[in-house]
Amino acid sequence: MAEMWISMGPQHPMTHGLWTLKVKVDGETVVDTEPDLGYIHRGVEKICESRDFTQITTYCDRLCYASANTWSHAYIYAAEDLLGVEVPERAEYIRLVAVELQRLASHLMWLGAYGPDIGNLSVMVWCLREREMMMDLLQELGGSRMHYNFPRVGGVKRDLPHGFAMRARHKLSLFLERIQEYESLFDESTIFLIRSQGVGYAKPEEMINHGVSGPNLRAGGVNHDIRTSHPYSVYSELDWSPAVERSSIKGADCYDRYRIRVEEMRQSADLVLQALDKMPGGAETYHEPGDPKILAKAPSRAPEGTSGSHHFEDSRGESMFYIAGGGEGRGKMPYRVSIRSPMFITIPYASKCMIGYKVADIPAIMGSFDPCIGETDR
Amino acid sequence: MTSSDWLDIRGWSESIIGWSMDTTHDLLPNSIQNDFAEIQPALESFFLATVMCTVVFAIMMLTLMVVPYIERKFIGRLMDRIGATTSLRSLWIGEGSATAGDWWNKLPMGMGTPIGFVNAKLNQSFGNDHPHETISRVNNRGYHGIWFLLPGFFQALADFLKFATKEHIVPKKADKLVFEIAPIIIIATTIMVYAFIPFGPHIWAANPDLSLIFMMAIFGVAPLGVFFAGWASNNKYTLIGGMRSAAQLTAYEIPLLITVLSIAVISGSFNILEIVDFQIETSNTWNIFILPLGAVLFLVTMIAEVERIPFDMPEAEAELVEGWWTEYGGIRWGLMFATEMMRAYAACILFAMFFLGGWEFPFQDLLSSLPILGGVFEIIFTIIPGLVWVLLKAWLLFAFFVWIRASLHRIRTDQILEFGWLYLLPLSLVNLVIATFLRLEVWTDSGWPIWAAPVLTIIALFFFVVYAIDEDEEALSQSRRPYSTQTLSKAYPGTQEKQEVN
Amino acid sequence: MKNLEYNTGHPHATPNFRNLVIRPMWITMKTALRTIPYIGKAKFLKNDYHAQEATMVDEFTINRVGENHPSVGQVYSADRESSPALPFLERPVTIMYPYERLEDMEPWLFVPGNYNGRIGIVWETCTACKACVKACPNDCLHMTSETRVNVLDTTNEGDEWHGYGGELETGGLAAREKDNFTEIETEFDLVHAHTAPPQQYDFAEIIDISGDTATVRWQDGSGIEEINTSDLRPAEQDIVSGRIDLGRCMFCGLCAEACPFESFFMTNEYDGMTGYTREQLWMDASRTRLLPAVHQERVDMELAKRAQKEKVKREKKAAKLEA
Amino acid sequence: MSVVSEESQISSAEDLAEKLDAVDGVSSFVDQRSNGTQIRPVVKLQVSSENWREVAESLYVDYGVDYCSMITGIHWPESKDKNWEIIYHFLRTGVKNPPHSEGVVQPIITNNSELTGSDVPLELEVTIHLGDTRTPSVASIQDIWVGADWNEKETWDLVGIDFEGHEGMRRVLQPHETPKGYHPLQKQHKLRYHNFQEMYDDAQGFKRKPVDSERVK
Repeated sequence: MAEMWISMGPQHPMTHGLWTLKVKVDGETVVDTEPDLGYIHRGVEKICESRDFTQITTYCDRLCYASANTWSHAYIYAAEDLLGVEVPERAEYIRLVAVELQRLASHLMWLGAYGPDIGNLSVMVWCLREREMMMDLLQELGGSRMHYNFPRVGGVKRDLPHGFAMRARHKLSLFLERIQEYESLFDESTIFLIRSQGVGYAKPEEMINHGVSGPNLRAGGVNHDIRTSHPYSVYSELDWSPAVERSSIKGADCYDRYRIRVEEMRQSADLVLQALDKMPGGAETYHEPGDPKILAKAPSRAPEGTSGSHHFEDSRGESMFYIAGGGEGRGKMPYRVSIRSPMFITIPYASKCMIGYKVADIPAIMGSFDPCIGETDR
Repeated sequence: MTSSDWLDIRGWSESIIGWSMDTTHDLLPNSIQNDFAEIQPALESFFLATVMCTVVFAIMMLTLMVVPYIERKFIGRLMDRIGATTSLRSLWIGEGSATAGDWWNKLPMGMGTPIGFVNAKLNQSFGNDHPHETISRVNNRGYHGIWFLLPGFFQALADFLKFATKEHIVPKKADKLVFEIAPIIIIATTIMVYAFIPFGPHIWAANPDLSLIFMMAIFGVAPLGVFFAGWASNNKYTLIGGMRSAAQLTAYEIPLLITVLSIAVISGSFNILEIVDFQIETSNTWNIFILPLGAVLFLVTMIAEVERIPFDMPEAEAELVEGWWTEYGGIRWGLMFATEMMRAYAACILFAMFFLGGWEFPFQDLLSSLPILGGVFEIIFTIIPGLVWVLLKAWLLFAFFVWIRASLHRIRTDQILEFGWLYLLPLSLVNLVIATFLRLEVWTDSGWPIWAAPVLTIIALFFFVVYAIDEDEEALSQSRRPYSTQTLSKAYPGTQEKQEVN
Repeated sequence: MKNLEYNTGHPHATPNFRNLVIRPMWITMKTALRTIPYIGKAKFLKNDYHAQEATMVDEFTINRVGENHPSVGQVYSADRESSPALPFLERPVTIMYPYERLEDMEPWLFVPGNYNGRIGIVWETCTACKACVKACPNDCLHMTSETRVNVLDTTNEGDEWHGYGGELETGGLAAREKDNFTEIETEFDLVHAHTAPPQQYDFAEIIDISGDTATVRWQDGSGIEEINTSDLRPAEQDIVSGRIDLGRCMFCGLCAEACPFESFFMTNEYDGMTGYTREQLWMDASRTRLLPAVHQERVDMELAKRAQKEKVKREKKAAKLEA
Repeated sequence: MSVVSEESQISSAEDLAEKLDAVDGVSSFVDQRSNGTQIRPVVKLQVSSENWREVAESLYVDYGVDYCSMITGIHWPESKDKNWEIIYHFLRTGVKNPPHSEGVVQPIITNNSELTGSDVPLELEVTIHLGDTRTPSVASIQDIWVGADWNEKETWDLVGIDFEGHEGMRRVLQPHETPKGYHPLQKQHKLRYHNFQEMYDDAQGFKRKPVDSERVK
């Protein structure tokens, strides 16, 4: 068969969102790829220029529909850097709980979407069943199901609710056992192994140069995690170390990227349980919203010439905010908000990774990189 | 020596038609009676064939409705997802305090009162009598809809009605003639397959001597239609889907036919009825105990042939949207979907015929010959016609198909072909050799020797267990995985990889 | 600290025959068997962790929702449900909205003041300071003028903070609480009713006041009536917060946080906010009005605060007059 | 604890800043950024646009800055000294390529808290100022850090800063048929629908204006 271009997307099951992957195929073999993004570009960076620092949190929630909390927290840390706020320790622990629960929910969503990518629908339903527990916990914290608007400049919106620790411990201990079932359906399934092992090699040195980060990078045996190498929050107080996959000589394949996320799920659950135990003041106590123990006073204006930035370990890689102060209303609004989206950088690389494999491998490779188009297009 | 039961539909129709023909003959004026007598046998066989085709088709279509029902219900349990089926109750969900749960109160003239009464009784006796409204509704769930109609059973019918009312769209640049012909080929040949499938000892439409050959030949026509459909749609996805379908079905047709040949060798006949009779009457042993390897091969190749997960590459929705039928819509899509189900159903019935003794209950003879209970069993087996056992076996096998679908992932194209050509083809040849050996050397005129079935079954189970506990001890001890797959030929070093090597 | 451990894959992750069918098919079969009566109770299917029984409802929630709430006392599993009469039949929880509602199953998700439902405003305490309008990131809130009774006037004779409100004036507005209002109020369920809350008062224009009797014209058109002033309380036509464009609302709750008075709340109502046109998503002020009884405690707080202020003011004035 | 210690990061940052300050056309210092509770050092570089290409090469080759995180362009139409500002964020991950034996990668098992010298992960922030020009442009670093490729595309697409030597520049987030010279993050483009009255006087003719919009504040 002659070579031909196939346009996968913007409406295609492989894309996990709205974008187009143009694939040049020779028979069943992929010869060339060309990603095309921007279908849901909402101009968040521009909108943020006319919103004050509290209001922007709401928009940052909506950057990613699978992982809202990590994005609003990434923004909040940059805003705190800009405004020079010191956050109470209890608030940092509560944030850690919220972020790690969100990471769990996001990875579960990924695993759930990866199953149908390679033909198994059961995993989807199983993962969404467990994700529901995480969503319930996050809803207790933030009050909404998907877009929580939870962090505030200087702290968090609300303390851990009554009974939250009890329910979180119960649900997480259940979840930690449940992971074994996913492993039975994935790791102990020959068809999954031959579909994922040896497919979509990504070399660690290439990935660093291409700006790929997060679980995708750690799958290649690179011990690089923003939480440990550029520490923020209270990760240093907890007993943990990032999971790193031992990949093959050719680089990380889809199986490595699957493994690393399963390990991260275990770690996130563990981190939440640790944080609940170590929380200053105890996880059971409750402070009213606005209490100085959970919310520090913050200035509302940033003068011109100031800037704030923060690297953040999102569930998909390194997210980053850069905020320049001194916008409208004598610095009440930022002059410029710039967002680094991990998937925006990763998608071109992932598209390169699939050259030389089969058409059937496209969803397997693309899905293993966990694309989220909400944050990619901003 | 043929097996038989009381549900002699063929015999009944034969006698009714014969009687009516005779009556017609007598009623006719004397002058043309002789002429009529000449064509009477031909007319009789024509009417008989028509009636039997209708009966078989009706049985097939009615029992086919169970198949999607099994799929939906069983996969719901496998996937841990049991919720409301929204077929009929979703029409009206209620307003304010009135909900669709009390739909019977809306019927005129109090016709729904008995339903409400029974429902209330059921709720009371099954613990749904909770003081709080919503919690009681939770417990109420099973009886909430139209409980006596099996919730969700008529979803297939509703779907069909929906498809039937949809607009028929042909893509502008499609090859219109072929686009229209392709579904006809697929649907017609699939329905034709059922002409040769017996649902019972006396429920079959046609029974030529070589019905097995005839049926497998027709079974193999559908891939042609699939390829037509994929090509005519003028869409890259359908094209790839059609190519994959052609490649895959060719690769699996050959082992399938060789396996079927081994059945014929074992049973000594190319006639399906005789194959079943061989198991029930002649050998008294189901073929699965004699040819376990053949049963596995037949199952695997049939799953591939009917394009179900893990072999559903031609319509892999993750990469090809819907594969070769992406461009079809409306009733054509609906009928082709029904055809998929029909082919799967036919595969299940054929497995029951070839390996599971057709219309015989497991160990029927053994159970009947038990000292005291034997009489009871005898009565049961006499009362229940063979049709029931055939259908139960087929549905159970379909549940197995569904189980496989929920558990396994989809295999890649090259791996499917590799598996087909490198494993299934040699194995089917081995199976044929075994079957020939058994038939020539082991078979005696009185039947299989007493040791044959147990020994062969135990050997198969032994191999199964040996492979099932197969562990890579080295990998386990090193606690690390092998870094590449263990397929025989590396189909995916990729062009990029090659360039680097060069 | 833990040793830095590197993930080396699942020990059984080998493409062999055991993993070809046996493991994945066994694990799905286990899941299916768990949903079957009697068999599902077997230990080897449960892995000791399925349907762990635990009490999920905490004491705070029990106090809030009352002992009679369906969730209280339920031995609950995070992922399973079973009925008392068919305890062997466990199945995954699917809340069949709208037949069932989440607030009955998991009331701790719906803590007033935390759940981000649609907005609700207690008009009585609103001062039209526009803090909510400014806080709204999407400009979906608007101020609108409505007839209302000030929180200081809501008190009855003999209440602690009675007497700090306004006075009846000729040409002004007066309000009379409806006779059967307590009944209406108890029947009204904010979360389930998707209509405007019932009116607490009948409003009237005061034509004349002579001694203890006032001549009023009722605004509902029932004519002119002479009525004892002790039955009336002053009302006012005032700008209050409250009209919302739901098509723009993100349910972020920033407006409720911005409110400096105990006036602005996010309610627990999460449905009934639909329409066939965009115009229908304009929610009128009467829909967003909250009865003070819904947040009685906090309205009382606000009343006390303002009455205290008023008291100090009046005392100062009196002192000035004396001086 | 396996996280990088604050002291080692600060000393390493000061080390690097000292070295970089000596480079031609670069002024470098260590800035303190906070992240809620901790202080985190950032090596800030002010580079002139002429020297940028050489500095970038030496950053990659000599100083082990291996990871390009983000490129931000800012338009300052009213500022005197800088009309255009380009900010690069780099990371020195300090990660060596893991060695492999027996066909399997053997990751370098490092304890982050014990890292010293050039292994310590560092953040770098490079600022380039451009004067008043209608065609702002700097040298591309696409071929040094491939990760900068799409970042540069995005910066051009949204802010309008061109990168000399960038291959395959195209619109990434905006539609391909966007008019030439339209870059929405430049400050002359204002948000529509910013205030209430404007919001409902929409030109698209949705007629969403409420009947009493005059009365509503």
